[in-house]
Amino acid sequence: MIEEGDQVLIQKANVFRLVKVERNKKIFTEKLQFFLDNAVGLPLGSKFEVRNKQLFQVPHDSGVNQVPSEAEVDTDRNNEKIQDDNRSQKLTKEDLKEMAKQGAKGEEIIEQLAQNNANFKDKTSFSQAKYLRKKGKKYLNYITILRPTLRLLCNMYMAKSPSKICHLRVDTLSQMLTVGNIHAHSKVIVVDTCQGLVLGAVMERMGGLGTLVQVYHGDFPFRHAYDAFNFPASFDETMMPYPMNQLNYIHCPQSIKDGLQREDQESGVTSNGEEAMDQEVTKDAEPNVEEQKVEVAPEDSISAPRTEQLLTEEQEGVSDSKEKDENCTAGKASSSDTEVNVEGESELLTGTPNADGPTRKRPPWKQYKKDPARLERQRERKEKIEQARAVLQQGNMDGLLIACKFHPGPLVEALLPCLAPSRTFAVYCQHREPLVDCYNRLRAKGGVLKLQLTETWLRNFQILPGRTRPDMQMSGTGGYLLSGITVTMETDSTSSTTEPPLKKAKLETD
Amino acid sequence: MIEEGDQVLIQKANVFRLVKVERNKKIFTEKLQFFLDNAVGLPLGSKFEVRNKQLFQVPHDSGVNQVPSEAEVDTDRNNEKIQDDNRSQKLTKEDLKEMAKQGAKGEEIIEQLAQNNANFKDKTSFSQAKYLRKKGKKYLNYITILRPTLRLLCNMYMAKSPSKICHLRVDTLSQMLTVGNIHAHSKVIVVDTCQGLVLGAVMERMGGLGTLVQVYHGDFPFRHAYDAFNFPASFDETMMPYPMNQLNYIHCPQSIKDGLQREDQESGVTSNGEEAMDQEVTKDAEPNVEEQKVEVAPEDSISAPRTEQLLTEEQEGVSDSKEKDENCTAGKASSSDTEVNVEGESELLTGTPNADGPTRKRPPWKQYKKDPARLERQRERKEKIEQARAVLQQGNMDGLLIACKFHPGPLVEALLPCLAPSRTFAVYCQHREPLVDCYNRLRAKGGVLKLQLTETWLRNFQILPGRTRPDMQMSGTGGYLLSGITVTMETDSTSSTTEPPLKKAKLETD
Amino acid sequence: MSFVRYKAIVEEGDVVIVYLTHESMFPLTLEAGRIFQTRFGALRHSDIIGKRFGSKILCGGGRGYVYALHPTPELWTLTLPHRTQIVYTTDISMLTLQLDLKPGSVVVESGTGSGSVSHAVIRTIAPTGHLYTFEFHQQRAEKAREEFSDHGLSNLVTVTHRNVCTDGFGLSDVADAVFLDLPSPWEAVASAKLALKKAGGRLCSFSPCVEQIQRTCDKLRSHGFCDITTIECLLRTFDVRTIALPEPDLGQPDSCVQTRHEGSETAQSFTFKSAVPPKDMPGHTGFLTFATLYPQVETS
Amino acid sequence: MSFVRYKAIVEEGDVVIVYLTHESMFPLTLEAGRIFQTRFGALRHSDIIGKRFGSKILCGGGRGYVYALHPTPELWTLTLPHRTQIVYTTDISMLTLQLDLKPGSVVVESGTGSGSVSHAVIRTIAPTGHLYTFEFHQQRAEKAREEFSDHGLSNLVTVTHRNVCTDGFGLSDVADAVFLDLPSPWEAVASAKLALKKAGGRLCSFSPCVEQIQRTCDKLRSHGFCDITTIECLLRTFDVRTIALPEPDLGQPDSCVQTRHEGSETAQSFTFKSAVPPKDMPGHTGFLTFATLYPQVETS
Repeated sequence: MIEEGDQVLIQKANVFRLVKVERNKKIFTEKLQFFLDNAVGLPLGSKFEVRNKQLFQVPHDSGVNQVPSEAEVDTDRNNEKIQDDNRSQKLTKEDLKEMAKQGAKGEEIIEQLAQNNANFKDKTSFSQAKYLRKKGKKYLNYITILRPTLRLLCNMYMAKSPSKICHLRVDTLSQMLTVGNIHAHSKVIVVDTCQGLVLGAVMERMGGLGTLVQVYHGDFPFRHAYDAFNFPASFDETMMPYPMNQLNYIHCPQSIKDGLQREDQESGVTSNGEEAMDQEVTKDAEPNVEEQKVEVAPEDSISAPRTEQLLTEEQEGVSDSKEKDENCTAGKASSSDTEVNVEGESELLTGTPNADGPTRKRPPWKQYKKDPARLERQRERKEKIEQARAVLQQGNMDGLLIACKFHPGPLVEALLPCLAPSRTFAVYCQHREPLVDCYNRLRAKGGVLKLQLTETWLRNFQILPGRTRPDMQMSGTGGYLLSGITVTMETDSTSSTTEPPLKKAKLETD
Repeated sequence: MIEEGDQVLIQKANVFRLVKVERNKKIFTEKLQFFLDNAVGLPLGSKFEVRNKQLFQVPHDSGVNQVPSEAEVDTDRNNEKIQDDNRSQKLTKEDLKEMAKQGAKGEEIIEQLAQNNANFKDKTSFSQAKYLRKKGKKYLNYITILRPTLRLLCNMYMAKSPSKICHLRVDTLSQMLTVGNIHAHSKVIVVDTCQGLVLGAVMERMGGLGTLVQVYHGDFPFRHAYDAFNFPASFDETMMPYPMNQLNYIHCPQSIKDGLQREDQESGVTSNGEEAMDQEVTKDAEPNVEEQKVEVAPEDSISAPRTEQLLTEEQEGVSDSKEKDENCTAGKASSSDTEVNVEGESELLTGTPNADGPTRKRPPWKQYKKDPARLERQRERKEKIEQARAVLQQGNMDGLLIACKFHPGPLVEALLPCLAPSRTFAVYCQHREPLVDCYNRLRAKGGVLKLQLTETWLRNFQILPGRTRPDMQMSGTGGYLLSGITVTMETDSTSSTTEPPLKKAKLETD
Repeated sequence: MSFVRYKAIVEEGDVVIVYLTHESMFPLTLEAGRIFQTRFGALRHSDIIGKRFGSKILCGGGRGYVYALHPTPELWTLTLPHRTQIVYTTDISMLTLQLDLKPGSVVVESGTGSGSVSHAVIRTIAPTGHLYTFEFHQQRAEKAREEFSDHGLSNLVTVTHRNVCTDGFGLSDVADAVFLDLPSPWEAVASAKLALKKAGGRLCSFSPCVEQIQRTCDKLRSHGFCDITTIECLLRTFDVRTIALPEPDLGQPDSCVQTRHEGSETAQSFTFKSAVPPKDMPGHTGFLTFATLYPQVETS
Repeated sequence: MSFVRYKAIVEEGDVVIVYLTHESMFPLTLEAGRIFQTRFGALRHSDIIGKRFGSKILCGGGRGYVYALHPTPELWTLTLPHRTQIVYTTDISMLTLQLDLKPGSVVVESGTGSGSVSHAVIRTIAPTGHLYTFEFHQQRAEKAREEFSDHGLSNLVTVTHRNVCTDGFGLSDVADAVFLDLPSPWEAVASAKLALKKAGGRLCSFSPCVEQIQRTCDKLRSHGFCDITTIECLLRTFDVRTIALPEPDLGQPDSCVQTRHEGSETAQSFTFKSAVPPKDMPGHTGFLTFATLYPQVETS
């Protein structure tokens, strides 16, 4: 059910966009403007036509869009004439604008386009259908409102801004969740600088049952993609954030308090020397470690935990527009990586509809500055961290997933001792070399079995009558995964003396 | 035409074997024994049945083998009963042996097998055909005699002993030849530790027209695969060998003579301190740099250039039987790489039919020891090397292909200056990292354009009615290729002052 | 014990996965007093009972050792007794995610086969979801039912012996997702549509051959399924090694003398740690076709 | 000039490939006095004539420069005017090798299309072989004939305007190899068999869709072709880069203070040189089906 306050995905053709359902709020997407009001209360998965900025539900086979929307590239060797749409189309752009102004429906425009295309009649029926489908995507005003599933979210990020989720492709993510044996009633550690996408995936698979320790980078947990899952508030209770920069203090309660204190002291300093900021300020939340430096206007303080993240996302959006392909320090510019920033999303989430313009209105955050509720949240947060530490200390966690933009080696080494024996872990990295390093570190340390470094290969197939073939484009890589199983270490020193060394060597090479 | 003295490939089912056509010489392959005499004079590509150790030509659709011999693995989900051939087959191994003894033809044995298989009648017709095809491969005595084409040779080495050709897969080899623009009337440098397979491929593409400089490792050119092409003797005249360990002396005529002299002096010393060997001794021809040490009985001297290579090949065969997967210095044994040595081939080539046994007859080489012809060949060889040096010195070679088990970086750096500008080169390596190093070296040096590091992906597809699908097994990698185009360097220093630095930087990043 | 809930200590009756080497593992149901013969020697069940999962267990009187691992659907997939061709973890991962499975999902599957997919699905939909799995072969259905019981999963799964292609699932408006692994999956599409919830759901069909997916996609289209996509997902497992590629001797004055001696490998090498692709890898398992059934529109 | 014979110095009338960047190249037939506009400024043909191939040529009055490259079939494939979809170098390489082409080979091709395959084949079979290429479209056939002439290849190729599917190749017992790139390749199989030498030969058919290869393989089988295999070959081009992955700050006493400041990237990095796979790559060009025609048996 499409409900107020929930986040939903708006699909137009192949483009997805995450928005929050609110009444009387105008949505902009793919040159369409509309209000969601009419959709509230209808089932998720409903399809709508946009007319006069309002939504009207339609059957799913509406428009010419019902043929599966595979890659449009096609060899189409049967069409003898090479199509030259510039010359073959008699209607001008002005004609089309005029038609739209006079309120012509999408279907009417497409009809006119086909009639005025000199080649249309000569095309094969397959090509005619393709032409109509292509025009349909452009001129038909149909949208679908969908539940933001892991599948759709992952694909949306990959299409729009893959570097935000460390290029974690959906098949690789699926391997992580399965190999990591994520399920309800387990105790899982997640390190995620993928907008909280992996965190959300794990929480969904746990169904709010068990314990989820989120090791976060920066000043507070960052969960933009996580929020898209619309988890019930009760799920939050199973979540325990733990700061990455205190991983070395898991077993030193004294040190961890020092760490928190130090954090308190340092948080008063801003990098650009403007006014002193509160410790919960969002400035460093996602410090774009591998990206170009971007000047970000400082925010003073923030009100609710959820809003914190949204604001950060907004800043992310700003920086993202200047984002180069991450990690590139070589001379070659990586212009091929066409990142589309998700600024649009954050606009809507933060409720500033005109955010497209250069003068961006900001909510008056300052009024919350000395809010006593903030102090309460701060206390709760510290409590949660202490809980997380206590849980990690026990060393009987059930799973560990890492997907982040840092070298995963030190993280695996720090967190693997928190797992019980006979538990699985999976470490993702966009590149192969850091995982080779991880592999060698873990082999040297011992206590792990079935270490596997893998890459999955994914290709779509177009299945159409007489036109069955693989898609003409595919992803070059979905990243790499290192997985393994923990085992007990304790008997190693004693057993090695009781066993014949030859046998032992043989076994330990796997 | 199958001619005496030529090398041919004998195909039985999916197994290929290289042999030399000789009358009255027994061939052993895949448990078959036969003489080639009946085949002489018939067209290459003829199919034969082996009866009483003689060959009898048959049509190509003989046997049940005519259905394309794709991978036999098949999901075959329609066969409801899981086949258990141990129990379902009533005939015992003894029964089969007895039938064979009594001279039953392959077809008869298969007929009996099918009749005595309890499940055969219940199988789908597809599965029945598969069963017959499978048994046919085992019991039918059909062979095909083929011209040793590059395609078949490459596949044969890949199937039998991929490390001998540095795991150079046929698609990667095809890219090298095309990207390298190998064609008649060009002047090409080849560095090849792949049994001369790349050398042969290049010579074939040049058709004996032009100049082919073979940079060889060890004491003399090693060309086992090259010889399989049966090139006419005239082709040899376009070939100029040049020793790898004199690449640093291309431009120092003085030094190169020193080098040769030093070689003369050193050649009197053997590594195992037995009798002094002639300088053309084969001991170090292919020193198995990455392989296990093998004791090889020293040979004293050799007679004809072609025999030199064959003898070396024989020693290769010996060492190969103990060969581990090359390059592996990690602790993990690479037992998965099941190398089959090509000893069988060398036996036949050297004309020692009983070479399988432990007491291997050796031709009496010693009688040639002070042969004046040997001195003449030695003089000719030095002359050829001088010719090669002169050709390389001119710096106007047209192409460079490298496929070897050494780090290709130093080789590319040494040989690239021998190319004219606007010429292409292609460097193969089984691993990616050395080519990344090459790439960076060449980028730093300049004088190259369109540097590309590539890998090709190759998969077979089974096309059968109702059973179309990719093969269930594929190669994990075919190795990597670095290619590029040379350009002039001379104007670099002057032009960089006349051009705006900004523009220049932009251009040079490609 | 239950496959879907970790525990710390091995008890009698539990299933453990006995790990000998990377390539050699066996499932073992523990009975005190019994002995399991491994290639490293005899393994006494009693030596495992009472230990922590993941412990090193001596066998053959101390001549060797194995590890006793907690069973997971993935280890089970690697070690289960094959009654049919099975679907492996790479494809299972993909179908689990693409079918939007999570705790509480209701899933319909056919055929059960060797139970490889079933175990993984049950793990993901537990503790509140349910799997209805259908198997054409009576013996296989019974064997699967037994296994689910032994693995503590009985309350999460219903096994039915039935030919769903001819007789349908007999379910309506219950499922969030349907998984078909059948020789003729198109014959089950109509019935799968019935089984799916009216609020919509997802379907996946696994087939090795192109002709199977062609017919299935046609059928899905004609039955009003949307977003029909077919994918192939292959797993490449790397071998992590240190490789030393020798530098060629181009005749540098200082290295000239040594290189004549094969034994002395003093020549320099280009050494690097690498993830080496396998010589051979799975080239194809099957095509996974996914489709969405959207909620029915109750509009004009 | 000739595409199949390297020369050193650029002369008037020669074709050069003007290299601007890795992604931007143009073919240019040189006429003294003419000017070619590039994004780096005007390039005077006269500035190229007389230079060595591979020279750096200033343009825009010294504001920028380009390189004048010797044409090769591969550079031509990257820069040729597209009259049709073309076959690219990865597939061309494979078909050249798998068809056993070499100097002296006689090859039959249909359709000529934009001449991408033709140029590569002619390069390999020159100077003694011959290419018979057939094109359905008159204009394309004429244009190809012109190009071959301009590229000094006329004596190596015969271009015929004909629908080979209906009218056949009109050749018999001449070809070592046949290459088909047709919408309905199966219609040309019988005629291709005729064109092949009685001593046998090889055939290749390139098609993007599964249905096309299914029909073609059926036809090849029924016409006595053997060793029928279908392959797919994909090219993955890596981006060679140095990558610095930051080390996470786990709270080491010495790094704690710095990490609060975004600007100062003094934190340690894991730095490595890598060949980074492309974000997107060609997922499919076409299936290449190969087959052998063996010599006819004249036995009982």
